[in-house]
Amino acid sequence: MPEFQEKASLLHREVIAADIFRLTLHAPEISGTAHPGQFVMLQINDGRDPLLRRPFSIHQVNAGGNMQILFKVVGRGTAQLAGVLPGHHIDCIGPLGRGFALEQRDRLCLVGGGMGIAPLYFLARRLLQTGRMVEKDFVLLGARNRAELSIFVDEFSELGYTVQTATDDGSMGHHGFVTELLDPILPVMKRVYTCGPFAMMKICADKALAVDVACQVSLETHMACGLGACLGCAVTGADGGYLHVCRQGPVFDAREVAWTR
Amino acid sequence: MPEFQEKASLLHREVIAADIFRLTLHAPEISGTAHPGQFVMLQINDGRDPLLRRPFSIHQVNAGGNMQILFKVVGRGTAQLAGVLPGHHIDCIGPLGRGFALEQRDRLCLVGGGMGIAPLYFLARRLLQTGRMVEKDFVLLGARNRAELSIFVDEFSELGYTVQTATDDGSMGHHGFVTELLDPILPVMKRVYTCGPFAMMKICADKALAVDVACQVSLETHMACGLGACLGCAVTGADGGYLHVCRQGPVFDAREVAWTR
Amino acid sequence: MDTLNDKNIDLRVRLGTLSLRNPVMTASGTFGYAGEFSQLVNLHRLGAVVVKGISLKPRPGNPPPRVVETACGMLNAIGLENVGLQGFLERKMEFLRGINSRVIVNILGDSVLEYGELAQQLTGVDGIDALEVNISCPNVKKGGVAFGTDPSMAAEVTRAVKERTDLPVIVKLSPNVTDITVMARAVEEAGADAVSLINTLIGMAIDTTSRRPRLANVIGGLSGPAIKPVALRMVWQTARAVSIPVIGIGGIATTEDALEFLIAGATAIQVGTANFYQPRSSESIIDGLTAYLQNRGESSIRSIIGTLQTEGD
Amino acid sequence: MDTLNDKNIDLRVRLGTLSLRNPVMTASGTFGYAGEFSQLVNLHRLGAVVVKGISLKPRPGNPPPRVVETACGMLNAIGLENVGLQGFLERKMEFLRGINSRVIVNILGDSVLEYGELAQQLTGVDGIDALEVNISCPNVKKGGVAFGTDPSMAAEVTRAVKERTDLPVIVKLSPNVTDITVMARAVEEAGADAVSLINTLIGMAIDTTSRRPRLANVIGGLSGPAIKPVALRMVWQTARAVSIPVIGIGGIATTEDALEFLIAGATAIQVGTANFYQPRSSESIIDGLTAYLQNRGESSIRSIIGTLQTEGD
Ligand SMILES: Cc1cc2nc3c(=O)[nH]c(=O)nc-3n(C[C@H](O)[C@H](O)[C@H](O)COP(=O)(O)OP(=O)(O)OC[C@H]3O[C@@H](n4cnc5c(N)ncnc54)[C@H](O)[C@@H]3O)c2cc1C
Ligand SMILES: Cc1cc2nc3c(=O)[nH]c(=O)nc-3n(C[C@H](O)[C@H](O)[C@H](O)COP(=O)(O)OP(=O)(O)OC[C@H]3O[C@@H](n4cnc5c(N)ncnc54)[C@H](O)[C@@H]3O)c2cc1C
Ligand SMILES: Cc1cc2nc3c(=O)[nH]c(=O)nc-3n(C[C@H](O)[C@H](O)[C@H](O)COP(=O)(O)O)c2cc1C
Ligand SMILES: Cc1cc2nc3c(=O)[nH]c(=O)nc-3n(C[C@H](O)[C@H](O)[C@H](O)COP(=O)(O)O)c2cc1C
Ligand code: FES
Ligand code: FES
Repeated sequence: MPEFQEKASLLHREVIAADIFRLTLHAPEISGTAHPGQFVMLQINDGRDPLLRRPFSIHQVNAGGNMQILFKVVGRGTAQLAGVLPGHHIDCIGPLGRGFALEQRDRLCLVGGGMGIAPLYFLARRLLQTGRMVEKDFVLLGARNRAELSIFVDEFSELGYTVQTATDDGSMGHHGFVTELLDPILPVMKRVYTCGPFAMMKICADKALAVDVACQVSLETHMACGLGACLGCAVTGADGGYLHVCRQGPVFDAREVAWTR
Repeated sequence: MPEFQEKASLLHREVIAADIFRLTLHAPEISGTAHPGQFVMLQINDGRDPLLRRPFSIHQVNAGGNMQILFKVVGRGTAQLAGVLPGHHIDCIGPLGRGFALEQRDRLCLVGGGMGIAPLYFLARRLLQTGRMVEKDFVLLGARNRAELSIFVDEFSELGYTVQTATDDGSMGHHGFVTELLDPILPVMKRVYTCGPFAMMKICADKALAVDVACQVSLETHMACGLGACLGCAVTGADGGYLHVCRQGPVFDAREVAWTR
Repeated sequence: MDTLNDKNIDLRVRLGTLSLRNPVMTASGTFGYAGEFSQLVNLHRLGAVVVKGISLKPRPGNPPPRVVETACGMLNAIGLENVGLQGFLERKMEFLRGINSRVIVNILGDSVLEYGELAQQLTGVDGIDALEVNISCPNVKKGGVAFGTDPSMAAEVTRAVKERTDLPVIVKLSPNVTDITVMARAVEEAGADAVSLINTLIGMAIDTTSRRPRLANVIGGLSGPAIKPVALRMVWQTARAVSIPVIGIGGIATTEDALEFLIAGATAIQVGTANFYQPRSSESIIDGLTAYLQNRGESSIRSIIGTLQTEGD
Repeated sequence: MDTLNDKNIDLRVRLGTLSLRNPVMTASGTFGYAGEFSQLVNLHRLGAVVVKGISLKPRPGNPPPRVVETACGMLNAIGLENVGLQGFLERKMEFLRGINSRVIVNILGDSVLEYGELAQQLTGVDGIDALEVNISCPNVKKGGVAFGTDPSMAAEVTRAVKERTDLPVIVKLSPNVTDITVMARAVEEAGADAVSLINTLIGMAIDTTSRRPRLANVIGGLSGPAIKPVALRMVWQTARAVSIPVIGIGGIATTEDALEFLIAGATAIQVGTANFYQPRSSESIIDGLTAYLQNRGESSIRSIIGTLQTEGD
């Protein structure tokens, strides 16, 4: 699969919530070849601290060579990234990893929690492009509160998906876990795609596998390179061996993963 | 002498030449107590790289609590400092060190080369405030070219000083070393104040001492703390011992310094 | 600020017979003789101040340049410049007696005899609470090999100091050894009341334009955040190897850093290079430790020390 | 680009019988088996590629987390995960034979025997230009003490490898020793054709919320710009202590960094951690060295090596 290193110009910077940002970058080579579920490694600054690049899912691409990433500030790297202003450049490597398999059969369910929403939007758009009737497909979105969710509800709905939501504080949709929305619809689903906190994906996987519904999960881990070179991104697989998230993933079949941590 | 640590707000950022910047900072405690020749230690960013603060002469203070520094981009620290935009804060420690002695007697000569001009402007203003007739005092300024010099010629002239210039490329004033302007006027001078490249200050010192004119020089050296704690800022004294620039200086009597390097 | 002074939070720790009001000290050579920081730091809040290393006679130090910045760190080759024992007692002790924090005197010598002599002369001086023995110095009698890289020489120095003083003796270990626990055990057996570590790693930098070393002394000591992982590992290893208290040093600048060392088994910590770029580091760590305990609903810093959980344990 | 390919600039260096088109290599474990970088780096321009350390049998490596970032550096505890000798020969060598750069295989073992066995089996394989012996591994037979911290064990491994191969043998030294020149001399006497240094410093990091180590393995190897001053000092010391070529490693990311090591006496250098955050580092160093020579009016990189001027010299 093709990989590029591009100095992408930052075109647009949206503040989605207090600590959530969406960047639009002009990265024609990466966006031209990206597949949903793949990620990019972004250099935080020109200096040596923080030293390593940070991985982010590709949130969206367009035909004009633009790419979006959606992220939450959780530490020094993301804090600095949130401070980059339009007009500046960000050094990007990508598209990296193996993304989601595009299912042909009817009835899919996309389950996103928090920043796990990021790759699912790209997936939703690409699925739509395969010509399927996405009205029958479900998108279940979970977040802390309405502010973090409403914009995505609109965006997925605009694509035509049936969207349901859950919030921790009950300010939008179901008051509780997004995975609780899965129970009534799971039996009719052909496949579940999920990205979000490990605990959330585990519940998704357990539920899906229990009723023999295929489930793809997108894992997070610490990465030094994203290129398959450092072997730092190992997670434990179902067979007790190690999976390398950056090359074998980040998307895995839920059955490949060891769900105990 | 009082010392403060202040998060100074950056009010104004002037681009004097391609790589020369002047920052106006609101630092009421430092500016309220500063003496010409003293310096501040500025923190470059919130991170750990570059790790150490950087020393800069106080270029000017006003009664409103503002302070200016004038600097040239020579490395990573100054490059980052040049990128700080008005509205942001810079952590400053100062005023530090021992400044220039304010001479009462007639006829002084201030000799500045390159960024050595920075502390001399503060000195010129303070001397003026002592009520002397500065028309008889000379300011000799040297730089690479006119672009780096003309603004300072105006500013010193406005104060009433007699200003003469020298440039490396002959684009303004004498084509050559600023120290060559010293010869005709030195015999009538009571004191020379100089700040600039070591080689320039050495020539000044040699000439002044040869005719028994007092000469004060402002030295530069690598500093880790600026507070007298690290003992890193040693330079060799005339007696072969070490002088600590941050506490005993940066201003020294030319006779205290070993002029071989 | 009220909550930070919460009387229910107990930061006290003990280093043998030496009790500290909190575990935060300033490292030798990075805090001068304390007076240098009097206008920027509240000197009465610190656990202890460790002064710049003192030798019998004043030392002029190395020629300049003496310091150079490196990635997240710095190199120094100060050359142990100091005012000497007499100068210290006459010109520095009075100020130090006036601060309401423990005062620990760091000592260094060319020979075992010098260390002993220093210990004796500093004992009984009002206002000195403990000695810290810097053994990262060349033993002139043994061809300049550092005391700190040879367990028997380190033990000998420790014994010489212990014999001449009744002050608590902290031996400060060099990290430039294959196994620091061997050194720690050697000085423990020789009677050290505590060990502090690490001193600087030996490093170097070159100016590629002039093709000369950036330090006149060619090599120097590396300190700052860059060395923290190495320091923390050595502190953890040492805390498991000896039964005397361990003082953690190396790249500590924040509360997080200090906590890492305490959790790894350090009873106290020293802030070094951070004093240069952020003079208030030690004060803000004291505040931060208090806040950490409060947030976790714990009352004593002692319940944190050595609590690292590893699978094996 | 024309000037950078200037035919008058000669970057060639020799490591014993091994000649390199330029002194820039990629360090073991930081460049995979080269294929990982094929779309981002021109693999045909490098002096040499050193592949990830190979053991006789495949190794699964350590449990996660395996990496953590530190100040200007990173810690890794990969645990020597690798495809094993057979996997390497069957699945990796074909690609490596296709690149127009030297290929050096890094080997590691649990015992002297294993090192010898690896050397023998890799000898005669088309496309392998040299072996690099990683001795920073625990000697299982000697209670897990690293080969790289004991001069006689290091010499034994070197001899075992030299006896079983006619390839040039580079021994890669550990920095976690009191005196690296003792190790370097020991392997030189045992027949090493060159030494490379440094491997990682041992470090540690703790998560203060969970009070657990950040690496599942508790301790790991520190690499990156943070360690450069220590690496440079050791390279300088070693280059003066041995007469075989020295390869400099540790925090090299820029042309400046590479030049510092060459000036200190390294005949070649390896780029490690920098490959992770800036895959093109090694290429840009090759360009930078050419430009440096041009700017200085020099024609050969060999005229730079070991040219550090110190007062004493
Ligand atoms: C394939 C992949 C795709 C990702 N996509 C997104 C995305 O679309 N949007 C988004 O907001 N985040 C995403 N992440 C997570 C993102 O990479 C981390 O939040 C970011 O690296 C944190 O950097 P920092 O410097 O701000 O935090 P740090 O200061 O480095 O760490 C803050 C906290 O985050 C943890 N952390 C650091 N790096 C990682 C990591 N790589 N994975 C998991 N935890 C980490 C640390 O242990 C610590 O607890 C993704 C991660 C991976 C591996
Ligand atoms: C008391 C004092 C007052 C000063 N006042 C001014 C001023 O008013 N305006 C101004 O432009 N500069 C001034 N300087 C110099 C200024 O501090 C340095 O230019 C700055 O620290 C360089 O930082 P950097 O990170 O950009 O450069 P670096 O990347 O650190 O270094 C670039 C080059 O500058 C040299 N250098 C670095 N630090 C110093 C230092 N402290 N002294 C001398 N050389 C150094 C390095 O060796 C290198 O050659 C002053 C220095 C001192 C000691
Ligand atoms: C400029 C400087 C001078 C030092 N002088 C001494 C000294 O005199 N005696 C001593 O035992 N340690 C000395 N040290 C070592 C520090 O006390 C400390 O052990 C080391 O710097 C590591 O801590 P840090 O990374 O927090 O600075 C000095 C360190 C620096 C940076
Ligand atoms: C993730 C990682 C894996 C490594 N694996 C090996 C290895 O298999 N064999 C080896 O000899 N060195 C290994 N090293 C050490 C490097 O080759 C190099 O010696 C060290 O990282 C210092 O150089 P640097 O600071 O440029 O990274 C590894 C380093 C890293 C960071
Ligand atoms: S992140 Fe380096 S191998 Fe996966
Ligand atoms: S700069 Fe630290 S003592 Fe002068």
